[in-house]
Amino acid sequence: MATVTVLYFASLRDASGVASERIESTAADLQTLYAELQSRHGFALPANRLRVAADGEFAKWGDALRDGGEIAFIPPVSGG
Amino acid sequence: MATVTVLYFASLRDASGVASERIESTAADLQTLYAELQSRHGFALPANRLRVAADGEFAKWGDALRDGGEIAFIPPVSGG
Amino acid sequence: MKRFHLSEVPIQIAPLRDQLSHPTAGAFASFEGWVRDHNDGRAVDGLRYEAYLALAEKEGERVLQEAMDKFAIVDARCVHRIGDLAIGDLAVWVGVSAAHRGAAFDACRYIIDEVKSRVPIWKHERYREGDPGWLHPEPDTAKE
Amino acid sequence: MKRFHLSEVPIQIAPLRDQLSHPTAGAFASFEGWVRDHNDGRAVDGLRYEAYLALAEKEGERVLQEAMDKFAIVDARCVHRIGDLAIGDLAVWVGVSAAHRGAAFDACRYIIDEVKSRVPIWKHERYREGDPGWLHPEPDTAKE
Repeated sequence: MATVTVLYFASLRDASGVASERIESTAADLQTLYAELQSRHGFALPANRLRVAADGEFAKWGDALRDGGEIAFIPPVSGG
Repeated sequence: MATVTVLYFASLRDASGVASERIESTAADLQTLYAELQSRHGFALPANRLRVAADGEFAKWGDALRDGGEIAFIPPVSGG
Repeated sequence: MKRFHLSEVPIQIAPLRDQLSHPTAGAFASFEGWVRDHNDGRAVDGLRYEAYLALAEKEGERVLQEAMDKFAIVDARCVHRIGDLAIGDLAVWVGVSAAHRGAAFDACRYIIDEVKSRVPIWKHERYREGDPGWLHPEPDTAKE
Repeated sequence: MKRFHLSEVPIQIAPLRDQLSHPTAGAFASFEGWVRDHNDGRAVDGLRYEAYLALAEKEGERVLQEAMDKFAIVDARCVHRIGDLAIGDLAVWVGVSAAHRGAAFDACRYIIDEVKSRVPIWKHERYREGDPGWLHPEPDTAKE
């Protein structure tokens, strides 16, 4: 069981209704965590269209959750 | 016999010592005119490194001299 | 030194450009992204950019450093607006100075391409008709 | 409308850029040629540009019109200085607006390449040591 802060941006924030939330999860990795949150919030974007970041740096979907860590799911970007 | 005004730019002006001059010439074409002037002024640039203009437009080396016309020999350009 | 910045206020071009001048720099290439009045055939009234600030600044800085390493340039800067923008506003500015123009153009193009494809910034468009929305382009449609 | 100009006074960039703004233009690419302090390994103190005015304006205008015809751009401008310039001075400015950035970059590059290779303008450099001279580059060395 890990407690993490999850940040939501753009359409993920609109769907979740919050900019961030604290989550307790037993997910083995970030991929599984996204699947849980996608199911809870009804995110339209599949994981393969996102990137994931942990503690302010890009991370791998197979990375484990760090207790107290900060996770961000990065939807396709549209700057410029 | 045609009377033309010849314009000199850049290194051709330095070599001729004038910005323009009126020339009477029996040259059959612009190529021959350049050969005459190159011989007179000691221009270092061969005709194949120049372009030629007549009356404010690019011309062909084989064009005849127009009496009263304005001829310019265009050394390799170096703007920008 | 920071070469990439996010700005909540209008971008001032002249001081950015002046930072790139150098006696050995003979060429300067720049790119500006302006807010258009249409996108994908829909009339746009205005838009908003949002960023994941901490990561956007790191990733933007990496893009600029890559450009410094890959191309024979003297220096480069990029500033991206966040917040609310109107039609015609400057959304992003890229400037590159170099001894020769080939490297300046290539690096400028590299920077805007990479910033648009990698830096976590999102555009929210308000349309003249219909609901506003976030743009999450497919990789092969992110061409403008 | 004239899109190419020769200028005997310092080029003012902001009004040129503003002429190119348009609600459909989302991309703007520009190029500036700055006077460098060296050329071909020689220290340069300053330089002078001279043009065959009548033909330079016609040929410059043709280059800009070609860019308008070849690329999907909204508008374009080019101004080239003539007269005496010091190190760091702006020698030439090119600006292009377009719906998308690819065309803006390509047209900007086309314009500066063609202006440098075709428009009758000549550069006279004063060196820190030795005699000043006109630059008459070989075709395959005219790359900067």
